[in-house]
Amino acid sequence: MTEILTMVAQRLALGLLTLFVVSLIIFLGIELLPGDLTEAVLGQSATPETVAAFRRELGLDLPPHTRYFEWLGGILQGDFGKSLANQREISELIGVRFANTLFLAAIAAIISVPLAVTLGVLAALHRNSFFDRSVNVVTLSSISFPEFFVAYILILFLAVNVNIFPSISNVSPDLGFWERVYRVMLPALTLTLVVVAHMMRMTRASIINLLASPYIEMANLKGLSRSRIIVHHALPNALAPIINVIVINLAYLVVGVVIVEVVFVYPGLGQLFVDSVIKRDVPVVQGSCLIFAATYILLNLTADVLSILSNPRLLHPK
Amino acid sequence: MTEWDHYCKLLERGKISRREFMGRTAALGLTTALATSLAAKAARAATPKKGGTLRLGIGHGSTTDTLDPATYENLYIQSLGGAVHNKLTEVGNTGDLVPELAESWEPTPDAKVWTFKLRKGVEFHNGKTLEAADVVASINHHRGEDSKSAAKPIVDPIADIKADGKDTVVFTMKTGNADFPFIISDYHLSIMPSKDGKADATSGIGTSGYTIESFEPGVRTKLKRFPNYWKEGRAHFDAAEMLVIVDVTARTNALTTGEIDAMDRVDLKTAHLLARNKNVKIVETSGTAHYTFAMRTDTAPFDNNDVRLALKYALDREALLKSILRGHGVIGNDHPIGLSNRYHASASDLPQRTYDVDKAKFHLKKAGLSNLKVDLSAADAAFAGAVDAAVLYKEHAAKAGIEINVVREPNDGYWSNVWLKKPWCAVYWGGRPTEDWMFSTAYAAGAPWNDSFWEHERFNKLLIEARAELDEAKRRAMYVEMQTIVSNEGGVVVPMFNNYVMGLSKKVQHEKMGSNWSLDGFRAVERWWFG
Amino acid sequence: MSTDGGKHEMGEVLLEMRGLRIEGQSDEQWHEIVNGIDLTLRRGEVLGLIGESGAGKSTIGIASMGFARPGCRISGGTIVFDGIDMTAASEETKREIRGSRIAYVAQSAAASFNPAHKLIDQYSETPVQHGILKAAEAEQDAKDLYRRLQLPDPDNIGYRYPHQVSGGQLQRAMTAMAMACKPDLIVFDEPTTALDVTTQIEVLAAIKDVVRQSNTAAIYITHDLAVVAQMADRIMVLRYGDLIEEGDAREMLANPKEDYTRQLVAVRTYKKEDAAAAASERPLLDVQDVSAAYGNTLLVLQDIDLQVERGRTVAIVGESGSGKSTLARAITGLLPPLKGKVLFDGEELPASYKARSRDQLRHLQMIYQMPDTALNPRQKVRDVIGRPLSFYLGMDSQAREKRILELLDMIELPADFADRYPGELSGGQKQRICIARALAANPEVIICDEVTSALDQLVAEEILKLLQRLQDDLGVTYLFITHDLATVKAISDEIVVMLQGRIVEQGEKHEILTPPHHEYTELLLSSVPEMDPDWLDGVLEKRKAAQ
Amino acid sequence: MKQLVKLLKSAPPTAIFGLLVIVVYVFVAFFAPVLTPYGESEIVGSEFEPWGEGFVLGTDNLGRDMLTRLIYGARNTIGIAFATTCLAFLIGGFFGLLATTLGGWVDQVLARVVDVLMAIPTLIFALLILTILGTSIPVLIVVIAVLDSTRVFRLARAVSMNVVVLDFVEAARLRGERIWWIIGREVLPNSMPPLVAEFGLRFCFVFLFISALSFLGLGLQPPTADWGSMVRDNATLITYGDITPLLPAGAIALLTVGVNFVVDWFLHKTSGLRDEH
Repeated sequence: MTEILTMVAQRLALGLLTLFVVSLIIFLGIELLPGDLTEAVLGQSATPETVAAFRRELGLDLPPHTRYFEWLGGILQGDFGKSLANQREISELIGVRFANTLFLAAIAAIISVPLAVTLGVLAALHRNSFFDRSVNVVTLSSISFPEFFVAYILILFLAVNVNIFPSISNVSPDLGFWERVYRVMLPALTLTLVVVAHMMRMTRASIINLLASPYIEMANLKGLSRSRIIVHHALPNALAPIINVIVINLAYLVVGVVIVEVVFVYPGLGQLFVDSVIKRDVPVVQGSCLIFAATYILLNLTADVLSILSNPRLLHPK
Repeated sequence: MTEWDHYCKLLERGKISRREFMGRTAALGLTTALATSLAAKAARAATPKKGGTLRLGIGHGSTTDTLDPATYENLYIQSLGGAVHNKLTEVGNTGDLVPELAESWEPTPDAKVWTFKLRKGVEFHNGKTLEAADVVASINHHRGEDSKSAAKPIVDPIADIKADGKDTVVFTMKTGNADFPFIISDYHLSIMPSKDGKADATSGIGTSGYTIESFEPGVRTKLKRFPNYWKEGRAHFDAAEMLVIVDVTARTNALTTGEIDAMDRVDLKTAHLLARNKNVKIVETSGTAHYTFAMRTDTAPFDNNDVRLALKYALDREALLKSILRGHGVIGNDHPIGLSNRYHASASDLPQRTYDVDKAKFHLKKAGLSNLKVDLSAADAAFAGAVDAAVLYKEHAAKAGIEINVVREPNDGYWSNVWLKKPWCAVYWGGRPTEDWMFSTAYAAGAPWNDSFWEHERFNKLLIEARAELDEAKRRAMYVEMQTIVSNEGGVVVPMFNNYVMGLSKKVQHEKMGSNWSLDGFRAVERWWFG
Repeated sequence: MSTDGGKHEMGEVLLEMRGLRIEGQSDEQWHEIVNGIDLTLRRGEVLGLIGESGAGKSTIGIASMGFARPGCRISGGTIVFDGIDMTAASEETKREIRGSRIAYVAQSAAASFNPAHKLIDQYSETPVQHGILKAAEAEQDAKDLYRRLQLPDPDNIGYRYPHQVSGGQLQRAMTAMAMACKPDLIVFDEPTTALDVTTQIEVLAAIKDVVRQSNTAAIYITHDLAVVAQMADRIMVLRYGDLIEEGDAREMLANPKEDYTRQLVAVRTYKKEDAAAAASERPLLDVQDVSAAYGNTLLVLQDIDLQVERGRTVAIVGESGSGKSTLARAITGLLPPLKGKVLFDGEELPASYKARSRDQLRHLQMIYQMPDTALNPRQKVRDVIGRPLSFYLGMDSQAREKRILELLDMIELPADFADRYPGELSGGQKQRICIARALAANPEVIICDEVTSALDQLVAEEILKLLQRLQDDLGVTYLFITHDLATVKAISDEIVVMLQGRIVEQGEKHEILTPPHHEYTELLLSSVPEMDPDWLDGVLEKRKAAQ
Repeated sequence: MKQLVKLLKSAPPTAIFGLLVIVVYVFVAFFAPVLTPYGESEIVGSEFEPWGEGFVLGTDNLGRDMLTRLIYGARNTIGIAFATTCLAFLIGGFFGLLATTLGGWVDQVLARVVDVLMAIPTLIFALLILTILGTSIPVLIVVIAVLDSTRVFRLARAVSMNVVVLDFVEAARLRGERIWWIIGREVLPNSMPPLVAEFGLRFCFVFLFISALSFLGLGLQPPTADWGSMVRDNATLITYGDITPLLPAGAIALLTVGVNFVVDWFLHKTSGLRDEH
């Protein structure tokens, strides 16, 4: 157990380093972008004087390294700073958006993970059957369509033709839980279609991969039923790769859904990020990027910890 | 029936415009203020039911939006400003100026000093009563050294603002300007409550019919009717929700599935299909917004007016209108004054310029050139379809022996790196409600946004004279002449004026829609109602 | 059992196979791997199936359960188990028989126990799933059996995971698992092959004991005639899916009828002539006081001193974990030692191979245990052998081609093998190619790391003979690392015995092999199975007496 | 040739279908100018003409022939996706093999760098870089390739990790071979099958990724036909039940399905051989 804790601590430290580098890269990236917030906000109405005054007010006239270290100093004290554009506290601004993103990801995950694992197990159980082949073809096809296409199709069928779900998922903080769930159904289904294939195929492949193992042959020769062999003997040993692919997909559900957010007008972190890049709102971009990166790092760490927990060899060393 | 009643009836039936109404009732000796309230009364007679929640889907808006009018930069936040704030004056739905927070105004004869009398008993959303100091602070918010306001150039001509008592504000201009009451109606110049001479720009408190219940930048704003609103016959909805829906498909879907009641920026390509929906109506207004191709007249070869004319003749405006705007607009005549402007030069005053290859060749020859090769910079940041428009221009001009090389510029930083820098580029103008405003912004010598770097002695003289001219007929003549000069000698090709095309649920009712801006002059929330 | 001279009751026929044919699939085609075998097994009888790899012995063994491995199918013949036709029975029927009436003990217990579950849970699974016992009863049974199989701490060992238990113990736990439902028949599939000799003897004893007590019938599959001699009443010798010879165990060992059987019986008899060391000024390879470790953990090698004279064969023998392979890595520089040095022909070699010159590298060549992984499957034999020629000796293509043919001739392979890929060769042929590759460099010393342990015995013997002939012809020096004492006896001039990273004994072969031995050497030597069917009982008795 | 025929005969119907799709696409992409009735961005009719005689699949939002655009879209999108994937494999594969073959700190440093890159969401990273550098085709290819190479790196590293420990690699090291020889001759050829399979999958992902970028307005610039922006340009039609915008998306999907089928088969074949001993 202490070994796991040591590993977690090491990985967290490494993660902090990664976050630091990420913040540096993003900062430099935005510095390289043509123009800054003032020009982006003032647009066509910019005049040299107003731009200069605006920059003075926001401190954008300071040299880049000064701004970066000021920002970094703030972060180290837990202060994400304020949005340049609207002076809102970034922790607050991102907080709401991130909660939305997590909510959508959670709903999508609640639908897709059990579905994918069940389908994967069933496909492995009845491999090469008609069921297996059709699940394979259907899931393969579903990842072959661009996300926005899946989204539009779902809108066409479930919102325009038959008005079951709303075509836009404009959730607001005052909505009740179930109303929220109802509103995010279409994006959640879209994401489900996008991620299920990957997880299902991995579940199936990892299980089938193990079917050649001696202990599966042993289980067969012990006269166990097919389903018991798959569920009791293959699945526990296939957990590590399955957890891994689930976590990768969860990470995707959190960080990779900009397009779904755009199509369904869902107020998630992705939209905030894109807007902030366009407007060069550096602290917000930095903040959201750190959140994304931290999510990725933490999820990966979770996957590794879960893999250890699911593996007696690592959990109970000799 | 008195003559007064007669005018009221005419107004009700829409037989005369509000402007005419005002003009004629003024002749009867009524004060502007009384006339306005009567006009409002007449309008009310035609109508509206109270109640309901209007849900507007707006195809703009960003998470970086702020409530500070100084930084209003997109249609969403501008529409929100229109719903939350009043200005001193308002451009009415028929295009003429009506009093808003100012009850009346009075210029000195040289139009240099303007005295505005404020409406009494107007209450801010936070309970504060409107005073002259608030007005001074609100306008000063955009002035001065440290102003970061996009409206700074607009308020630059103001030399001084003073409160004279609680209800009077005196503006002293650097030069006389007959259009100042129009200028003061600009959406940036919202009147906000002040404290110690500082306007409270960030809390979104105004004097309008709706208070902000919640504001999530880039997502939505929830508005609630302000019970103490001073204006009568306005603010019919109990509440309103303004949604940011940038993706046009999502916006259209939301409208057809009843998620929203109205949307702006209808996809022009499919507007005809949307119109077939039995629950939806398409409404469009033609305003002052227009597209231009600005040439730097201080740079060869555009310093030669014959070259400019050749280029002006070498463009098929009808074709551009058809393929870029799908007909949702009006062709331009190489000057920036639109049909909805008061002194628009009619076809009899100034003939419409047409696609004429021979004339283009003639001017080219006159310029001493047998052929011409020029770069045209464009990006869709200038206006949607700018690159396509440039490509079409290239094809049209080729027939006149002019070779246009379309340079695709990056969208990012277009306004800082291309506009006012490259010799010839595509530009978008939201337009201005008055001729003077438009001309002084982009055509007067030395103006910061004079993107053709154009100087014309007679034009500049006329501009200053007309500005202070209070005689209607003389003013009209002057502006027509100026339009003629710009059209024939200016450095800007104006191919077309674009319409504001909106999709409304059929249950949404409205009067004639203001055309100065999108969504009923940004006043949809205050003006519309459910039938 | 056989050692009692077949005195106990042989019951009625339990299992009968007639004309059994099994096909396997490769390259999308089916071809026969068992060609019509007849087999009869009575209750209480132990039948030994013996043969080299590819003989089909495992396949026949599990076919008794009506089971064919993936990619195989039973294509003909009948298998009747206690009146039930296993070829015609439904899956359900077969499933009911498997585990409860016929049980299986696999070659590698480490791989055949599910790593995700505790031993005792896997034990209980069979009786519980077959509805024979309740979980608690099954656990109690398990502990009893563990005790009978002499597992340490029998009450608690079951609550460990497979990886927490040593190989020998696992194999016994698996035997226990097979006995869980008191089956009529147990199929033992090379249950001791993966074990060290000293462990093997314990496991053999345990299995023999428990089978004898419960009077179950058993099929005992192995490639090792000496092992099967200890266990079986009757022996069937198989080759390429055909039955070669069948008969009573003692009789067959005493009088093998077929040539092939005779070869198998004779396999451990090859022995190199003793040769005295030629006196020389300095050893060709001199390992001085070397200690090594992986990472910063425990020392795997401690204070190793070793000298190898030119033209001699030094065998390093030890069980797994003794550090013998690590020693090879330390010498070649793959694992730079922590202290000590390695001298070649009097000249100190840099610790890491990276720092060694091309010539220094050339002098020391290595042959690996697994010919499958030692050859790049994407390179033709010509490229494999040719590379050292051009790399070390700078040969042009003509000279190289000539030399390749010479080398192929030396390793007794035809010239057209140059165009083959390793995948098209048998294990023994691959190992020959590895030898040719080593020879191509004209080395002084060849380190042979368990070069025969992945090969069948007859093939291994051929390889040993080849190596010996090459040494006679070329005078090359061998450092021979092995766990197999038969190999040691066969090829070495000198023997070094290693245990836990240290050398416990070293000297000329005859010195080491003649008593008195070092305690550990004694244990090693006495644990090597012999063809005598009474060997096991004899050794055990002797050991008991010694205690 | 005979082997090829034999191979194809043994292929399952899905794989045959996939191969067929790929062959047709490549053919179409190659001969686009010959096959198309009109020019790539030629306006030949009015907007949104229905399917019929003159225009088999109707016209698009600007009155360009849909079929023509589709075919050119294949050429552009496939070409770019292919170039990108190749580059991604060159970069990712090279560094992945280098990391495992050299091991030690090189491996550590490379793995950390890739960790950092992967911690930044791909789409967002692409957004940032493309905004800085603009969306010309070479930039697009390089940016996506670099981002994608992190995934390739991981795979190449994981695969070659199992190869570098094999004895023949050790033998080559002990022989004193240079690192390039070991990577090129010993490690790479034995890491190929999973990499080839991954190539097919990554190709599809790049494809979808370009579509996503186009959808966000960061893909190829008009009037170059590409499938992603074609969908976006015409997406509003879906609201009215018109399937024209689905054609390019369908084209994307068809190819992806085809490639996936072939990859599946390929993986089955290569791993199948391993199973049989």
